Amino acid sequence: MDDMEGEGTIKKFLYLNRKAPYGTVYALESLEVVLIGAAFDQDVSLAFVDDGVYQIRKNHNTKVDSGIGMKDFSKTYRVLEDYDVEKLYVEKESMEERGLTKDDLIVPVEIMDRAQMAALMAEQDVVLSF
Amino acid sequence: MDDMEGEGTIKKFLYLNRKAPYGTVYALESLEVVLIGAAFDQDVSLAFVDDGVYQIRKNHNTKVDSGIGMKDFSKTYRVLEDYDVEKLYVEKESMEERGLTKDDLIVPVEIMDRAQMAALMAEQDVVLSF
Amino acid sequence: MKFAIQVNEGPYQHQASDSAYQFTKAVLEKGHEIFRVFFYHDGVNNASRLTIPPQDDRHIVNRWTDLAKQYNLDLVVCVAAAQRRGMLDDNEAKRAGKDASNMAEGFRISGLGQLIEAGIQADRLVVFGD
Amino acid sequence: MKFAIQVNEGPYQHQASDSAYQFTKAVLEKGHEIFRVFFYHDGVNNASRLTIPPQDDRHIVNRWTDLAKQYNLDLVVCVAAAQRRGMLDDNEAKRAGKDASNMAEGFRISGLGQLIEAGIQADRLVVFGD
Amino acid sequence: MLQTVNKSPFEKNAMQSCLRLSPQGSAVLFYEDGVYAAVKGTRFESQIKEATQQFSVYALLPDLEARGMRAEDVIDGVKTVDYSGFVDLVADNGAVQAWL
Amino acid sequence: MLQTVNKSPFEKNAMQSCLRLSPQGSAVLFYEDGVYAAVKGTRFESQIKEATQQFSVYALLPDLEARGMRAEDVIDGVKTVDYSGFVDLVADNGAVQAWL
Repeated sequence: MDDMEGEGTIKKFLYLNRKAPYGTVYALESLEVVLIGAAFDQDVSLAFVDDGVYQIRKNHNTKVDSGIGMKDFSKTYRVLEDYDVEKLYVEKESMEERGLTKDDLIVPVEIMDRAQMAALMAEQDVVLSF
Repeated sequence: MDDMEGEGTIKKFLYLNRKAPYGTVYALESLEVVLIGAAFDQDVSLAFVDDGVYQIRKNHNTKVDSGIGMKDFSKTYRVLEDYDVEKLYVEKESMEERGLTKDDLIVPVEIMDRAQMAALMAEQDVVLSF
Repeated sequence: MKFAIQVNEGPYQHQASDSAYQFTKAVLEKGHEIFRVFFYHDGVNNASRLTIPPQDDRHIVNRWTDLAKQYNLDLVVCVAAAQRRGMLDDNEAKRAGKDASNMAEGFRISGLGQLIEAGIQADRLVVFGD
Repeated sequence: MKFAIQVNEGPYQHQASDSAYQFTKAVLEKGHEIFRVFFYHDGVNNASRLTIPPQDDRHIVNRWTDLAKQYNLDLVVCVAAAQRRGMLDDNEAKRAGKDASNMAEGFRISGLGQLIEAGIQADRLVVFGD
Repeated sequence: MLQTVNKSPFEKNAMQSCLRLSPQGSAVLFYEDGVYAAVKGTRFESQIKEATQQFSVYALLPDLEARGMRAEDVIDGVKTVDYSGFVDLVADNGAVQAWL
Repeated sequence: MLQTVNKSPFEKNAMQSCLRLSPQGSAVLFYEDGVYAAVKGTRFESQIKEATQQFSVYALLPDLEARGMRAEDVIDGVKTVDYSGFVDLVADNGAVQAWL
């Protein structure tokens, strides 16, 4: 890998997460990109919109040998801070129509309304969609 | 294959088609099941519901070497008759909300309202969903 | 009671194969019979012997192989769907002049007639998909 | 202008790989540059040399291989996603003690860093998925 | 009949079509991402409550728990089952129709 | 920005989320099964007409034609493009956001 080529360039990367966890692999494999991507020192934001907010709901409970037989990866969101990934945003209406509040979430986030979310999107250089 | 085991048993099979063509393979691979299934002399019905009605819309136009580069398989619906697959049903509301009428369809079908569709479903032995 | 199972999605991307496995296991543990598990669409990808999931994750392919061994299950992979997607056993590979095969132990390749036959012979057909 | 492409779905099941191919071809024909095509999630299945599509259908894998040859494209398959799903080149197969590989000519296996690098280096990243 | 719904009602139309077209008296099972339809407090709650008048409605507990919810989070009138209960639902309700 | 929508508005919520959250002035491209949003006569027609006030709306012609529709079937104010036009939209509109 020639990471060096990228040295010096800092771009705004948005991870747009819109899918529920476990039903599909996108939530998990999105998180794997975020973790690898953290090494590149870019300006990273994570947005949780629509069913994406379910990814960071508290109290996920499943193991390879019980429940649905898949590993619970939700605690990984808690270590994002250690990777300097600290800008986590959730969309207000997505939370409300699901009856969720900040207390239901496993990590601290900033809640954004439509206009704020649109403004966040407008300033990105790269959007990775999952 | 031991088709003989099935001899004598006649079951009601419903193919429930709810997906648009081309965007995913389900429409095409559903049709492949219908064609193979026709050899088994069962009591077969095809229901087109939701975006499934788009499968039998007229004037599909694409080839492997033009357009989206996928083959147009819609004419195959016309030969179902030769396979004695003659019970094709579309749901009324699915047609209406898409602005479609019988004239837009490549094959003759019977239009059913909610209650009739529910009644059709209720009498099936096997439902294959796509 | 005799159950037949259809699996429409590949391993890991969608929960379909996981749910089908948990359901099949529960059927068997309750003393019912599994007439056949039929892998269609991307479901054929559940039969690859080349998967290497992470150590701390479930091994979807091996789980199916082990269950098949324990209960003498008939795991059938649709030949047409498999060819499109590059899932081959030794015979198919030889016939097509391919230099490798990738099908795991416990699965066999056959035609769509096996799905229809399962619908006829089993008391229930349960479809797991996207 | 420099484009990067991400493909999230496998061949045939979803249109994503078809759309990505048609788009990539159009980019090149207009004289732009393709920095990299990155295959993630089930997209890794586009790299199988074992597919045998019907004679009258498009050959998705060969199309990518041919385009790569013509334009010297960098087609990268994510190693983590590939291992989960059984997509291996000779090296990976040897290292994992697998008795076969299935990766087609023109593709190479590498890490997720290659996706981030593509996002940094290219002027545009376009994601094709489900 | 048993009707199964495995998709989130927020993401896909499967639940809506199931509730619109299923024969009265069907059992309806929510599983995988479908379980979000069965929990209290979402914008679908009143619709599901109404559905329990026409259908026997179930949600798969292992899928609820995986996603951070418990049996007490489901809407009144919705029953939870495990995989063994899923098998019983299939055995007891005739043909199975999957709203994929 | 360019927003892309490749799913049918009848089946999935992608179009709704795109229209709700996209920055004003974005270009919005419907392709694959997303093109059904762009044609006349569906229950989404008035919503799309309204969207053309805030966004530049496009539909991919090869996807329309494959599915039995033509350029004249799209809603007034929606423009059709081919793959070459898709490339231009990406080149001309900054970052691309896919509503998958």
